[in-house]
Amino acid sequence: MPLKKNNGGPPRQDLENENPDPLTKENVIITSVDKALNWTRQASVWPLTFGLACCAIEMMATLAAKYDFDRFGSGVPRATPRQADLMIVAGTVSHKMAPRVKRLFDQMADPKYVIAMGGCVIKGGPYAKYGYHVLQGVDRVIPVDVYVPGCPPRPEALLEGLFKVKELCYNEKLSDRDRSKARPKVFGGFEWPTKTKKEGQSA
Amino acid sequence: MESSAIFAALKTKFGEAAIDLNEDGPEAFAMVPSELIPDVCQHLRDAPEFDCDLFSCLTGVDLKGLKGETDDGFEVIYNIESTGKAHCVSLRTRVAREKPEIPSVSSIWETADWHERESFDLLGIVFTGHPNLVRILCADDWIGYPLRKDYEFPTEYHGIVCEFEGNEDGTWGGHPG
Amino acid sequence: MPETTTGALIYQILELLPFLKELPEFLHIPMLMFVTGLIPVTVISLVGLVGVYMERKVSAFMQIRLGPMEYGPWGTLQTLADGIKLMGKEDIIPREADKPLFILAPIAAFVGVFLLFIAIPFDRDIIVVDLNVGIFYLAAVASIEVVGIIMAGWASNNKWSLLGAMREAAQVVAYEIPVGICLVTVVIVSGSFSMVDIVEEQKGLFLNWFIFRNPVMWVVFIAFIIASLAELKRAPFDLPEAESELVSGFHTEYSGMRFSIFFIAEYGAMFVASALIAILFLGGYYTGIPFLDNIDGILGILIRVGALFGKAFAFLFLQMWIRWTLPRIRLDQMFYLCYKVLVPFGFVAMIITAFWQMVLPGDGFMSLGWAPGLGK
Amino acid sequence: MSPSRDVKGSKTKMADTANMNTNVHEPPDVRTEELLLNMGPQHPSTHGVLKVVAKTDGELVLECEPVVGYLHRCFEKCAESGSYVQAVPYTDRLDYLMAMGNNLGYCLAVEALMKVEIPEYADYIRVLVTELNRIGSHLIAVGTFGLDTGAITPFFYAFRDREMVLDILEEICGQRLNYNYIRPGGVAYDLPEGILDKISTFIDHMEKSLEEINNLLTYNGIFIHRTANVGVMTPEVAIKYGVTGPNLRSTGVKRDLRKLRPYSIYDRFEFNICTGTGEYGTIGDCWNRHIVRTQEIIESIKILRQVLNAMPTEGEHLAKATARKFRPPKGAAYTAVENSKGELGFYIASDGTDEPWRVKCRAPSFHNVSVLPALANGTMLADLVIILGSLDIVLGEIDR
Repeated sequence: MPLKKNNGGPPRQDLENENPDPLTKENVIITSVDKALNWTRQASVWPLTFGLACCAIEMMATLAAKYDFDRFGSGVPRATPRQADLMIVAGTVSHKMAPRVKRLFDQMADPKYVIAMGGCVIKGGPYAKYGYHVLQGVDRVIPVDVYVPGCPPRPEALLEGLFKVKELCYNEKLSDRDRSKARPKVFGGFEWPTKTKKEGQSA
Repeated sequence: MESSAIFAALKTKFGEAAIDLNEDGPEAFAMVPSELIPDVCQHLRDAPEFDCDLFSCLTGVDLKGLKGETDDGFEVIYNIESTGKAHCVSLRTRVAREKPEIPSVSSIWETADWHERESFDLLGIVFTGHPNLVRILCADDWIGYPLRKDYEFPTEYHGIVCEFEGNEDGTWGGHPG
Repeated sequence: MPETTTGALIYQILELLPFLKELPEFLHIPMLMFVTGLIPVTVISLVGLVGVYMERKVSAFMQIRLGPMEYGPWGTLQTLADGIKLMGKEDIIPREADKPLFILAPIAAFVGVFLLFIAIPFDRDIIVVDLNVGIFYLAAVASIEVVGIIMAGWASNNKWSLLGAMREAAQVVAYEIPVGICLVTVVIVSGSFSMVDIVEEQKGLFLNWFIFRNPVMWVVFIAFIIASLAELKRAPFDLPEAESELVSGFHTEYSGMRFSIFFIAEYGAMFVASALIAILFLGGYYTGIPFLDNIDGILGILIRVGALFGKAFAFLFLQMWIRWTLPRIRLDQMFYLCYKVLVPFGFVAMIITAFWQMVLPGDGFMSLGWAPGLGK
Repeated sequence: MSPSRDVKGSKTKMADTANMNTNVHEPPDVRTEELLLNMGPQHPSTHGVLKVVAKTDGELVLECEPVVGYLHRCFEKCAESGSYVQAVPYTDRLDYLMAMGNNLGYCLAVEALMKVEIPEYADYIRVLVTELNRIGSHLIAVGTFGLDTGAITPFFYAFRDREMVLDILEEICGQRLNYNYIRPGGVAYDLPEGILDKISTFIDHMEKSLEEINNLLTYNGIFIHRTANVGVMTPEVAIKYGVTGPNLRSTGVKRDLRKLRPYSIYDRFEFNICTGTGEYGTIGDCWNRHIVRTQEIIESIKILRQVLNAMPTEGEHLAKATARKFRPPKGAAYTAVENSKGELGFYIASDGTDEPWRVKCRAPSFHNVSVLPALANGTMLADLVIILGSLDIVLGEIDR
């Protein structure tokens, strides 16, 4: 069981001092319940089937026979964000796609985690400099928990990223269950693009 | 049919002056004035000796700043092929930068529809008579034509900073930390 | 053996839990309801847990994978972890959703399955209520789940959900007919609506099972398996939640606990259908070997309950095998199969069975003298 | 509005109904509405980030329109911002299932500008890796098409075999997906030792394994019912929309650039052009598109066998002219190769420097997806998914 403190994810704000509720302060019962609940949560991290580009093929390879995500309880890819715990942003996020990524993240039920898979998602990858239409890092739109570098990362690397997410789950406290507050601040602001006509319906 | 024979036939049909040939480079092509493009294309598709039914590719090229080029407009290249007769034709035309307008050939080949939208999207070449000339690849509210040589990269798009952040020492890449 | 017409299990519980009698009288009925209700709920939950684990393992072995391995020996705690995690997830009700219906829908789906369990005999005496209209009751109550699903699809205010719910409604309404025909055929053979009577009729050597009763019962048996797959919306009839077409169908907008209730209901219904196939055609809780069936006492009960569960899980495995092998069929093909294949074949089989019963009343092949002396 | 009906109505009511622009003869409670469905960009069966806007009447698709561009990664801008060799990795990411084919197409275009001679050994390596990659690409097409029909298990079988391809390619060039291996003038590295034996073991295995996949999926009754006679494409429609590759061949048109205008050393090998068999359904339907891909795997195996027999044991792997920085003469050329999805063309304009002036990619999937409305209008929603899957699109090269 990964018990050591996570250092793969971004720093998260400690809410213990801000929380006035004495019930959620740590005590013996709460921590034991915490441990049990966290164990179940880290044992069943369901990913969202959400592929963008090349990395998505490696994500499929990870789900497939040779690497088999299912061994670690993550072999239940959910097509709908409502039932998923983990969003693997696999592939280049373009500016046209960024609002959809954000919306999908918002539609997921807490507690939710994000893996940024591949160079493009982390910082634009090979398209950082001349890719005018490429979002330079998905962490400008949604908060990212674990970064998995590579172009694309090998399935083993993605599995390592999954273990980092499991560590995050395991080390969480009941007191910071509201992860929406505990998330790292996103760099860029975000608004929906204002559109004059209904999207997708060409004139 | 050899490309020289095709070009000879085109010359006799549309007049010596209208069509300029270039057969020296890696690819032989016929330079056609932009207003003649639909007629030439229609003829290439319908005439039984040409039978050019497959529209392979449409490329727009920004000529601004190209070495040895006085024109700063756009060049549009049509690569057309006949599946039955297995010959290829390459047509080129040029338009001015101030008024980049070419009659559309989307009514002749369905394929040209998306290709012309793409050239409009990335280079700002307007294909007159196109049924639905809107952006295809970039976001609908994208500003500028990215493949133009004088395109300025955006600094911000809907609140998201787009400027390229290299590392502090000017290199490019590395771990996000 | 008590006369099994009014719920033997309730009387047994009264015998087992004498303190119930000491309670004030007005509490007798509610406590009885509570205790007897606990049994189906436990069975459904257990079946759900085991079923999901089995599904993942079966699919893994069919797909040259290992499946869950890390949590518990051979991943056996995996579904438990999934279940508890789902309880802890955020409960989302979309703003535009029809809130009361959205909340009620999973409950309606679960209740539909819960009510089915009441009429399933696990042994001669282990049945919550042996209704004298048992089959009739099952056929009626089986349709409650679809109400929950239509509610879910409508309330979600999502186009995929709505399409899924409409598909489900059309599918269940269509396949009620072949299911009904199959049930009627069984009733013709058994001469009783009561579930216990149907099983008791098949007592003895396995040649007594209804599937061997006449030459066309095979047709009815296969038609019932196909129709039950469609009623359960299992592949290749998983149109209401066709993942590649409708995202997740009717439960697209459901998260956390509500979604898991749908899930458990689905697996519960799968178990009921499997058990029903065993009860209607394959001797129910009888093993088909007379000296095993005649054992009394706890051992006998264990053998009989084990036989039913064994048969049911064999059909559960069959359902999974089919699911992980076959592609999905299209809506019109589904109707074609129902109205143009299952219904006519079922009707013909029913008529032949009726004539067979008239000409050769009794024990089917047994009465032809194939195995003299081995009857019940 | 007939006046006889208005007699009973009050004056205000009359005014209201007069303003209303409705048909009074239609009973108000049987009016049905069309449903506008946005399939994608996140949807399990759009093979990436395609969006299909479908106007449906219940389950019936009245109209649909693919909306592309969600993965626009500015390949053309990136390619013209670096040197010729620096653009090779960007071509990998066009059709990321067939990166070797993209490398090859781009390098052939550069070589056409350069007029450079390729060492024979390098040519053999190129055909070897490209055909291996074609097998991998078709396996994904077959597997994901199975997923679209709802059959999940064949996908895992296809991926098992594809992993073997990836292992071989990884050993050759060090990457699993985006190889950056074929360079203008040859290939980047020599083959590792013992790889030819591994390839020959793999193709023996693949022949048997393909039979398994065929038994499981291709000749499955339900699969045939789902795909045969669905989305029938005539040769005229295909050519009108610029559809090439297996999709065009399934309609019976024998057009394979490897035979039509042999590039590299494809003219030395014997192989058949697979066309739709019409064994089930009609020629040009989804089932025939599928069977063409499975047969092309066999043809690729045939080519690989011949390469392994005829291949020189060693030689130069990179032409001297392109081993260092090079400047093609001024000019432009359009070259096309037969990729796993269809005709992959590169138009490259050179200004005489070491950086290309303009690179345009004619992506096969860009054309293949544009035919979707012509095939799917008037079918059922479930068929729309099937047709889209049978076209085998890759968004990386549609959006570039």
